[in-house]
This record gives sequence, C-alpha cells and structure tokens, in this order.
Amino acid sequence: MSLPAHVIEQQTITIAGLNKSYSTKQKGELHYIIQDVDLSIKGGEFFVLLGPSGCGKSTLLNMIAGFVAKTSGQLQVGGAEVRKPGQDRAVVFQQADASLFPWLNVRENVEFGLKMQKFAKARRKEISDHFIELVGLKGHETKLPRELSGGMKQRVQLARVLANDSHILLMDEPFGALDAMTRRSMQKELSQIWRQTKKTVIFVTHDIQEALILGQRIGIMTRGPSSNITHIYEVPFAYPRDPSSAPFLALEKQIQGHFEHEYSI
Amino acid sequence: MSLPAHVIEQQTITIAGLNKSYSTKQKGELHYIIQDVDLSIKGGEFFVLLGPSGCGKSTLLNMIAGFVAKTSGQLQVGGAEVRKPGQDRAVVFQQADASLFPWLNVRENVEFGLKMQKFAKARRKEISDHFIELVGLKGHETKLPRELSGGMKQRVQLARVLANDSHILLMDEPFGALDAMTRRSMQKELSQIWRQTKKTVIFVTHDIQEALILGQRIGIMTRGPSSNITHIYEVPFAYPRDPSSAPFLALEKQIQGHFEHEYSI
Amino acid sequence: GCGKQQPSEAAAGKLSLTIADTVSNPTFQVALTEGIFEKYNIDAKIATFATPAEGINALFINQVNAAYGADFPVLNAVSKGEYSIIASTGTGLSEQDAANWKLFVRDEVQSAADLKGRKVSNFRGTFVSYLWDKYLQQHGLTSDDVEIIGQGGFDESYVALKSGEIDAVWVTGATLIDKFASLPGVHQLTDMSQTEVRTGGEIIIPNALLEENAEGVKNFLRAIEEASQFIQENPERVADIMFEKVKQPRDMTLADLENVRWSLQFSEQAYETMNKQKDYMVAEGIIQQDFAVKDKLRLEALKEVLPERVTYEP
Amino acid sequence: MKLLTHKWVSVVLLWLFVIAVWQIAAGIYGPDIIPGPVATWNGAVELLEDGSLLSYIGISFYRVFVGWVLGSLIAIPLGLIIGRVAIVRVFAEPFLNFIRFIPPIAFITLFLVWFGIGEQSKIALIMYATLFIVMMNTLTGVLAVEEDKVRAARSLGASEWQILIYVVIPATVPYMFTGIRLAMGTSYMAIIGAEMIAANEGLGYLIWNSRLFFRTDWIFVGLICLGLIGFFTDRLVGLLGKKLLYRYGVVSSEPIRR
Amino acid sequence: MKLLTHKWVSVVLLWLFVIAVWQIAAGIYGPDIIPGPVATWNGAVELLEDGSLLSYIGISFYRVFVGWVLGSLIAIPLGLIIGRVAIVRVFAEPFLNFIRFIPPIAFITLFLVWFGIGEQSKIALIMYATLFIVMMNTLTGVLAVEEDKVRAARSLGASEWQILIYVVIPATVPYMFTGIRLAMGTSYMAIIGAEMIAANEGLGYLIWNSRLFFRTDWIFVGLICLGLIGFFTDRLVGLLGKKLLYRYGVVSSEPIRR
Ligand SMILES: Nc1ncnc2c1ncn2[C@@H]1O[C@H](COP(=O)(O)OP(=O)(O)OP(=O)(O)O)[C@@H](O)[C@H]1O
Ligand SMILES: Nc1ncnc2c1ncn2[C@@H]1O[C@H](COP(=O)(O)OP(=O)(O)OP(=O)(O)O)[C@@H](O)[C@H]1O
Ligand SMILES: [Mg+2]
Ligand SMILES: [Mg+2]
Repeated sequence: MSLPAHVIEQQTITIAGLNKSYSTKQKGELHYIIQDVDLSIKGGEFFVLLGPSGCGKSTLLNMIAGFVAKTSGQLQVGGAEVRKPGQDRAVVFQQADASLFPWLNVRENVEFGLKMQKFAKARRKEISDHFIELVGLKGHETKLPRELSGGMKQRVQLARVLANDSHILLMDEPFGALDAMTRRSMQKELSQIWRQTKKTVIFVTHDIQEALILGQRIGIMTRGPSSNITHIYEVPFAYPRDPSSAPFLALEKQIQGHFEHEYSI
Repeated sequence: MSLPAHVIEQQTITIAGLNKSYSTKQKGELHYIIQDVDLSIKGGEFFVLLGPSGCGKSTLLNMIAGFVAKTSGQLQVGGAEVRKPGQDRAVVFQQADASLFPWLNVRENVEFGLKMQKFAKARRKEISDHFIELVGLKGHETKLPRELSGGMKQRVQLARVLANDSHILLMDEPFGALDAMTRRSMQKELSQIWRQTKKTVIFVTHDIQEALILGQRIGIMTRGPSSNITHIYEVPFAYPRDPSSAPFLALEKQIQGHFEHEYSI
Repeated sequence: GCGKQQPSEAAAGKLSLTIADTVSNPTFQVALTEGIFEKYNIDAKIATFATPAEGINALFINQVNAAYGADFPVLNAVSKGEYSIIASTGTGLSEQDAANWKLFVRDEVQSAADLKGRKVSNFRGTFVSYLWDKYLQQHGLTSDDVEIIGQGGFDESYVALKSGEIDAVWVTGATLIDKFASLPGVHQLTDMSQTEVRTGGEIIIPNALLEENAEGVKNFLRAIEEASQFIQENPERVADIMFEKVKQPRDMTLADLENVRWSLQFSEQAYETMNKQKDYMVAEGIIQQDFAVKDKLRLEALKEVLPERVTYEP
Repeated sequence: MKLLTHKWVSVVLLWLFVIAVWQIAAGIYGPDIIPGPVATWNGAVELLEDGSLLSYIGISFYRVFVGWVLGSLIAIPLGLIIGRVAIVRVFAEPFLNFIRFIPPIAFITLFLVWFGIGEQSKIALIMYATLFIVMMNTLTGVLAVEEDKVRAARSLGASEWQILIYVVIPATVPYMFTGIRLAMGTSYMAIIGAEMIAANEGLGYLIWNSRLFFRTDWIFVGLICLGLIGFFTDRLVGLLGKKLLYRYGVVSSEPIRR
Repeated sequence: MKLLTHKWVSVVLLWLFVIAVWQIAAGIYGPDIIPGPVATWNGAVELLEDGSLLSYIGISFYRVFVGWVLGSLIAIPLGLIIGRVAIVRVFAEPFLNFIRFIPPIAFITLFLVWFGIGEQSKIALIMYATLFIVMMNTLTGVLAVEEDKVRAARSLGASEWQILIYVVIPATVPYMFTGIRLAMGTSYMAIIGAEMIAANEGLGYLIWNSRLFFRTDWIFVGLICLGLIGFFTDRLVGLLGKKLLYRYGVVSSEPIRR
C-alpha cells in the first residue's frame, strides 16, 4: 500500500450523519432506511460492508455511487460532496446479466467506458487487452455475455471498471450469485488484483467468511429499518488469507456471534 | 439410526452401470451425460452428491426421482426398477418459486399431496399443522409463497414432502439460492429434522462445507461429460458438526484438493 | 332461419316475410311501423343492409325471402337462381327520375370530350359502370379513354372530387346533390335524362314463395301500395320514422321524398330498360349465363292487384 | 412537475389539450370533414334525446360482451388441449399461424351465410376476434408452466387429470387473463365489422352508416363512445382481475402495454 | 408418433385433413354457402389466368409492406420518447389506452379526407394499424431496460444522449422486434379496410368486392392468399430477425404465440 498522499486524499470517502428515508403512503411519516451513518474510508483501502438482507447495504452503496440521493447528512468523496455518478467511482453489480451489455462482446463491454470518452480505437484495444488478460479472459474476447459462465461474467464487469481507470470500486455482492467453488476462486483473484492495482474498494456481502478473506476492515450494519454501522472490525491478517487458520476462525466466530441474536427466520 | 430392517430394505437405492445419453444433432452419435455410475444407498442414510456445475448431478437425481428415463443400466429403489415418479420418493427443488404453487397458501401447499390422495380435511389439517410447526412456519399458514423469504419458501417445500410421508427425499441444491446466513441456519435445521424423522436423503450440492455439515457419506462426481462417481468419502463426525473443528477442516481441505485440478474458469 | 313459412299459414293467406331493405328506403319501414303489413296479414321482419346488392345476396342463403333493388343487382340475382321479379317499384324510369342522377365534374371539364384521360368515379356494384359506358359512347369516347376509380360510397366521391383526385362522378339524392353542387371548383355537367340510360327498381322473391302462397304475395303488393300512398301524404311522419329506425336525418328524408316515390307497376319501358342492362352485363362478363328477362317475370299477382299498372305485353 | 405527474391533473390537462387541438383542426377543415367538439356534442345530444345513443351503446356492449365471454369460454379449453397434447399442437399450430392473418371483417359474408342475419352472426364475429388471441395466450401459458411444478405434483401423487386441474390450469390463469384482456380490445375493434351485418343499431352501425348520411359528427360520437367504453371496461376487468385473481399472480390492474 | 411429430409430415397431413373436412362441408352445404376446395381452386384459376390474382397479391403486399415499414419507423422514436420522458408518458398513456379500442376501419373517412383516395390513404391506414402496437412494445421495452445497465453506463462516463444511443436503444431491440412482428399481423388484418378506400385491386378489394357479387369462392381465394402471405412473410421476418438481431437477444424465429 504505497500510494502517493494526494491520491489517497483524492479517494477518501467521508460520511457523517448520513440519512436516507422514503416517505411511506401515509403522508408525512418518514421511513428511514439508514439513519445517522458515520464512516470514513481512506484511499487504497479494502472495506467490507457486512449486514443482513434488506438492511440497506445497497442503498448506502448507491448513495456513494451517486445513483440515489441522500436525504440529509454529509457524503464526500475526495473532499467534494457526491451529487451524481462519476467516473471516479465504478460499480460492480451483483447481477452481471442486468449490468453487462448483452449485445456487446467481451472486448466491447470492457471498452464501453473508453468509447463513451472517445478514446482512439488502438488505445482502447491496448487497454482492454491488458485488463482482459488481467482478469483471465484472454481468448474469450469475441464471446457474447450469454456465452459465458457466471464467474466469467463477473470478470468482465471487473475488467470493465478497471479499464475505465476509476479509483474507487463499489462492489455490491458481486459473487452472491456464483456457486461456492467459483466464488472461492474469484475471491482469490479479486484480492490479487486489488493488491496489484491499489484501488479503493467497498465490498458488500453477507457472507462472513468472504468478508474475512477480502477485507482490511469490516463494517457491520444493523438490521433495518434505520440501520447504521455499529461496529467496525479490523482484520489484521496478511494476504492471502487461510480460512482454516485458527485466528481466522476465531474472528469468524466472533462476528457470527455478533449476528446470532439478530437472526431468526 | 434404528430403523427396522424391512424399512431400510424398502428404501435402499441400488444403482449399477447406469448411463444417460442424449443424441446430439449429428445423428447416431451419442453424448453421454453420465456413464457407468455405480452407487448403493441404504435406507435412512444421508448421502451427499458433490460435483462441479454441469456434471450431471441433477440428471442423476431426476433419474432416481423417475422424471428422466435412464438410457441403460440398473436403477432400483426398494428392489424395484424405477420407471416413473412415485410417492415414495419426494423432491425438494432448488428454485422454490418454480416448484411451489404460488396460488396456494403455506398450508394448502403443504397439504397438496394429501389432497391429491383425498385425505379427509381434518386429517389433512392435523398432518400439516404438525409439519408446519416442525419446519418453524407456525403463524405463517395463510401466507402466499410470494409473501415469504427464500428460506421460508424452502421450509414450505420441506414440509410439503414431509407431510406426504415419502421415505426418500431427493434434494437438488435446496439452499443454493439462499444467502450465506440463512443457508447456515437451514442446514442446521435440516440436519435436525433428518435425525428426528429418519428419512433417506440424497442431497445435491457443490458447496464442500455444506456437504460436510450434512452428509454421512459424500459421493464425488467428476466433471462432465460422461461423468460418474469416482470416490465416496465417509464423514465420521457426530452431529451437530462444528465447521471450525480441526478434523472437519482437514477433511474439507482434502476434498477441496480433490477438485483443485478439475477447476479452472 | 327466419325466412321459412309454414304451409298452414299459406292456407290462411298469412305470410311470413323477411325483407332485405336498405337504410334509406322508407317504404317497408313505414308499412311495418304503421301497421300496414299487419293489416294485410303479413308477419314482416326487416333486415337492413348497407346496399341493395348485399340485401339481394341474402336471398341466396335463405336469410330473407323478399328484396328490392335497382336493375343491376336484381339482374345479377335472377341470373343465378330460382327468383322472380314480381313488380317494378316505378322509380327511376321517367325522364324526371333520370334527371335525379347528376353528373358533377371539376371545372376543368366543360364538355364530355374533356373527360378524355380523366379520372371518373364508379360506384362499385351498381349500374354506374353501365351508365359511364353509354354516356361515353354517346359522346364518341369509350371506357378506355378514361381512368375508372372504383368507390364504395358517396362520401368517398365527395372528398375525392373536392380535392381533385377524381374529375367526374354521378350522384343522386337531394341532400347529396346539394352538397356536391356547393363544392367550389365543381359544377354539374349534365344529368342522366340526357342519356339513353334509365334504371328501374324491382321487387324480387323466390319462386317457391309464389307457388306456396300466391295470396300472400298479392297482400304484400297491396301493403306496399298502401305504404307508398301513406308516404306521399305524410312526409313529416315518414321523416320521424326514418330517424327513429335508422337514424336517417329528417331533412334528408324529406328532400328525398320529393323525388323518389314508389308506385308499383310494370311497363314496357321497365322491361326494355332491364333488357338493355342485361345485355351489357352479359357482354361485360358480369353475368355469366345469358337468359331471357321475360322468363324471370311473374306478374300475375301484380296484374290482379293493380291491373291498370301492368302495361307490359310479353 | 410534481403537480403535473399527479394522475388526475395530467389526465384533465391532456383532455383539455386534445379538445383544443381538435377545435382548431375543425376550424381549419370545416365541419364536413372534422366536426369540432361543439358540433360533436350537438350530434351526441341529438342522439341522446331519443335515447338511441344509450341503446346503441347498450346493444354494442351486449354483443361485445357475449361474444367475448363465449369466445373466451371456447378458447380456454382449446388452448389447454393444444398446449397439453403435443400431437394436437403439432397439427394446430401451423393452422393457427395461418389463420391469424385473416381479419374478422373478411368473414362478414361467410358468417352471414353460416349464422344468418340475426344476433348470432354478429356475436360469432366477435367470438372469432376473441378466439385466437385467448387461445394463443392460454397455449403460451400452458407451455410456460414450470416443469418443476408438474414434477412436484406428480411425485406428490397427483394423477395426470389432477395435474391438469390443480397445477396447469391455475398456473396458466395469468396468461388466460392477459389473453382475455387483450381480446377485449380486439372485440371492440370487431364491432364495426359485426354491425355491418344487417344491423340497424349499435355503435358500429352508427359509425359505418353515418357515412351514408354524411354525418361525420355522428361518426365521431360513435368513435368516442367506443374508445370510452373500451377504456372503462378494460379498467374494470383489470381491477376485477387484480381483486379476484391476486392469488394466481394477477397483481396489476394497469393496462397491458402492447 | 415419431413420424407424426416430424414437422413436414404433420403439416402435410394437417392440410390434407383440413381439405378433406372442407370438401365434405362444401358437399353438405352447397357451393354458395361453402365453396369447396375444387370450386375455390377454379375461382383461383379464373383469377390467375388474367394475372389479376398475382397482381392483387403484389399490390396488397406492397401496401402492407410500405405501411408497416413507415408505421414502424414512426412508432419507434415515439415509443422511445414516451418511454424515456416521464412527463410525455403521463400525458400520452391515457390517450393511447383510449385510442387503442378504435379500429383502423373507423378512420376510413377521415383518412380519405386527410390523405386522398390514392395510395397514401391506404398506406396511412396500415400505418395506423402498425403504429400503436410498435409504439406500445417499444415503450414497454424502454421501461424494461434494467436500471443497472443505465447506472453502469452512467458511471462509466456516458452522457444522457450516449445512454439513449448505446444502452436504451440496443436493450429495447427485442421488444421493438416483437412489436414489429405483431404489427405485421395487424397490418394484414387492416388491408381490407385500407382497400375499401377507392381501390380497384388488391386482396382486400377482392374479398370486399366479391361480397357484392356473392362470389364466395373468390372470398375464399382472397382469405387463403392473405393467410399464406401473412404466414410466409412472418416466417421470413422471424428468420431475418434471428440472423441479424441475434446479438440483441432475438434468438428464436418461431411465431410469436399470442
Ligand atoms: N425506492 C425505494 N422505496 C422504498 N423503499 C426502498 C426503496 N429502495 C429500497 N427500499 C427499502 O430499503 C431497504 C434496504 O434495501 P437494500 O436493497 O439497500 O438492502 P440490502 O442490504 O442491499 O439487501 P440485500 O442484501 O437483500 O441486497 C429495504 O427494506 C427496501 O425495502
Ligand atoms: N434434455 C437435455 N438434452 C441434452 N443435454 C442435457 C439435457 N438436460 C441436461 N443436459 C446436459 O447434461 C449436463 C448435466 O446437466 P445437469 O443439470 O444434470 O448438471 P448439474 O450437475 O445439476 O449442474 P448444476 O450444478 O449447474 O445444477 C449438462 O451439460 C447439460 O447441458
Ligand atoms: Mg443489496
Ligand atoms: Mg443441477
């Protein structure tokens, strides 16, 4: 982790007293999805957001991405208030089918952002070649998304945001739809890529093991409504991590205990 | 595990030299999905079928269920050749949405089999009350499936087959679509229910940890095409199992190693 | 299946009739509403069709057992089967009647000769093609000298003439004539009385009906005659009936009544007119099997009811 | 913007706008060609005064309703059979794909011949307009029943007949309902054709025959009534469906967008 | 059974069966009521001999084709606008839901007035028949574009305009295509109405005009030709779609079942 100080600065995410509410049918009554969230993520960090289903993880991520407007509070990226989506923040979605462009092949999907910014063709190819190779899709450049497996599609999403050179990656349960084995190998690779590229990552999941394999810090969100981040665990282990090592298992148990009482049907 | 001998006999599944092929477009050429499978499962056993995506786990399960006809070989349940679906073998599907009847509420879904067999109303209620309680859905009897969470839907499926008093449960990745935490609690409960009701279970998964939490024996299927069951692991641990215990982790690692070379993208 | 009459009724002279009518003809509507059919022991139903041709077609499928129409569809019908003409409605034959068909043309057309190469309207399924044929012949032209545009209604012709998409159209009916006359850039070139063409109207029924219930058929003719009288004497009442029954605007009914009056008859002229039109239709292939018009006439009932009106001698 | 997107406000504004455009167009083209809102209103009053407009609406509605209900009642079992029995489907599908290009109006003469000049032929024409659309949708629904549902029922001990009654039919309900609702649209469309057959009342008769009288205002009255009763009955059917068929997955009463 | 389900065998068998039933029915009811296959064939030969049938088919096909293409070309941008711009949608939807119950045939007089008696008015009528169905399907498609796609594009730096061109339009292609294909069916249905307007030729003219002379055999000839060219052009469009639009998710050339 040796980013220049101004880059770290530029990618820092500062959240203070952030609220999001939707008005319910009975007028006037507000329904808070998340309430009073404080959080600070510094550039280059791998931050995991862990929480039960429906607690508002996606909502928070979408606010950072600029897709959803906050109700009140402070939400800054690189010192500037977030108002709309920006190229500095890229998103990897859970459903690759919904977010990839099925009419474009692997290469065209990866080059999409570059094309929108009118990069020259040769330059686009150079960049996409690099990142397609990085995520291990070399040889599949001309396949359409529907010809790929679930894991491969997520690799395309990853390559797409990396090619666009966004510094912050917002990942919303990107491996949630993969089978157990593919998921494991994707976790490994993501961790590697992150260490190579030094992006700032916010990674949403509800799998404790996954959180522990990937994250430097793990923020725990409470059950909704009006959820916020009550506790942040530091994960002190070196990468790559061994999920069967004793300290890993101990921390896993600890976090699990944290949820136990919150969880029934 | 103290079933009478004749019951065990009656639920025993014997597979020998079983093949399944589909003819490909070029006529005559046969495409074997599974080839030469030998397997014997005795009554009351919890057997897990573990294998990579697309290897033919569902195909094998569907043959045992009687949904799909075998191409050749022997496939007997309780000494009789399987020719069509039977009430002795019940199936729990992966996609609860596709297999529950969305126009029936929880109770009606659970009573479906009983109604088909023209049980009296009072008797139906008695049985469904029992199994709805067993799977922990008491109080939700009049909800429609679309008003339930994923975990609850799988409980309905479970109650539905239990109410029908089938002795063999065929479960095709029943927890594959659940989130990590719900999945864990469902695994616990299934294991409990199995120990209470003494059913014969064939459970398909591709999650090694899940296989180890649940199964007495774990059959490993090779990659398709022409896959078969190359190796069967005995799991000697007592229930309930602790996934962070050293022998559990050791066996997990061993099985993982088994797959490693089979697994790339 | 409303057109089948029972033999027992025939004995009593009672007649069950389903009459194919068109929207703008008041005769049958009046006979029904004013109880004239009832008076003559006729149990009548009226089936309204958009054009006489469709009404006459309903004869073929036994949906109606009486119909009326102009020469053209009537000839077409009798050529096909066991149907007879029992009377002429007495309309259309006089010079005055013929003058009710006006030829409206765009101002560029000042004489028949100017029609060469122009677009003229043909009202499909009617005698207008025959009229054009004769009219053009009379002025030294043939059908090939003009472009004939088939049309299905006068509203179509009106719009097309107004916009200059057609140059000439034959029109009848008081309201329509007023409308066409007031179109800018359009004038009346001539009317049908200036041509040799006349077109009558006839009533036809299946032969079987005549054989089974001759008395009933006579009563039918008597009822029509009485209704025609009533119409002449009570135009306001007729206008009300027409509005109530088929929503024909009152002023339109009143204007039409001035020109169109049914008066059952059968004259030499009626026969001649039909004969000429038949020859044309055979020549044009509209009628496939030639026949003699006189074989299709069954005038005995009319002779008995209104002897002085039958002036045709076979 | 907030106010504009509020449904009733926007609908009222829309209609005011439409009426204004209409009045302007009428001014340009003259009443023979486009009768304005006022002329149309007067025409409507004329027809309302003697009660004929209401009776026309009633008659056309009755014809549409009966034809639509009967057509649907015939179409649903046919769709189920075609969907469930592969051999029937193989025979029926090419035929259906052929006949669906033939409009109801083409059958006017034939239905007149086959069903006479009474109500039967008119209702038959509406039935024809309804039949294929309901049949096709039912068929689609039957083919879309998840195999897992059928398998589940079978291994729970259901007979083939029980599977049809307790699984296939309920699972197909939303498709049937969509078909029935779409068919309502085509039924209204077919009413003009139906009332070309020896009719002297009904909205279709009004629209078609007013041509003969040059009463474009009455044509407009007829068209507007047709659109309005179509719109409202569609809403009604949508609401009923949502209320009664919620269990079966008919969850929206919104108009079908296609 | 194996043989029966084979497509060509079954289709041929079907037609033999249909023709047999038809001939029997014709025998029972007589040629005026149901012209049998032989009578129909003779009628067709009569029309074929002077070349009129082929020219009728050509002319009707041309009208359908032009109206359908133009209608689709207008409908797609309209559908995109209505789908993308909430304020337009709020205004347009109730209007569309009203007008969709008004059949093309009701517009004959108005179109005559607006477009004259030439090809224009006929083509305009076909366009009308096409317009709403393509518009509604495009609209549905636009509203079905996954929010994630739009969000992804936006955070990859696409402008609103680029999102429309590079995301919304390609994502909507399958819906447009479905609409266009369904609209082809309604276009064929509208041809009779279109050829009621001052036409001297065409299949619609044949069907409609044969009524006046009670040539039921010609009506049958017209109906069969209409069904056949509808069937074959639909297949053709389906195949073209599958070939050219595979990327966009148009993967089947099978007839749309509804
Ligand atoms: N547009 C909206 N209007 C009203 N409520 C909403 C809206 N979007 C989300 N919600 C509610 O906000 C809550 C949080 O949703 P969110 O998708 O952020 O949860 P999540 O933690 O991502 O869940 P999951 O793990 O299932 O993805 C949910 O209860 C949801 O119903
Ligand atoms: N009806 C069929 N015709 C031809 N091939 C088939 C058919 N059904 C399944 N297959 C093929 O059989 C193979 C095994 O499929 P199956 O669904 O049994 O795998 P699986 O192990 O259950 O996979 P997953 O873990 O993804 O559920 C696949 O390659 C599939 O393509
Ligand atoms: Mg989420
Ligand atoms: Mg499977």
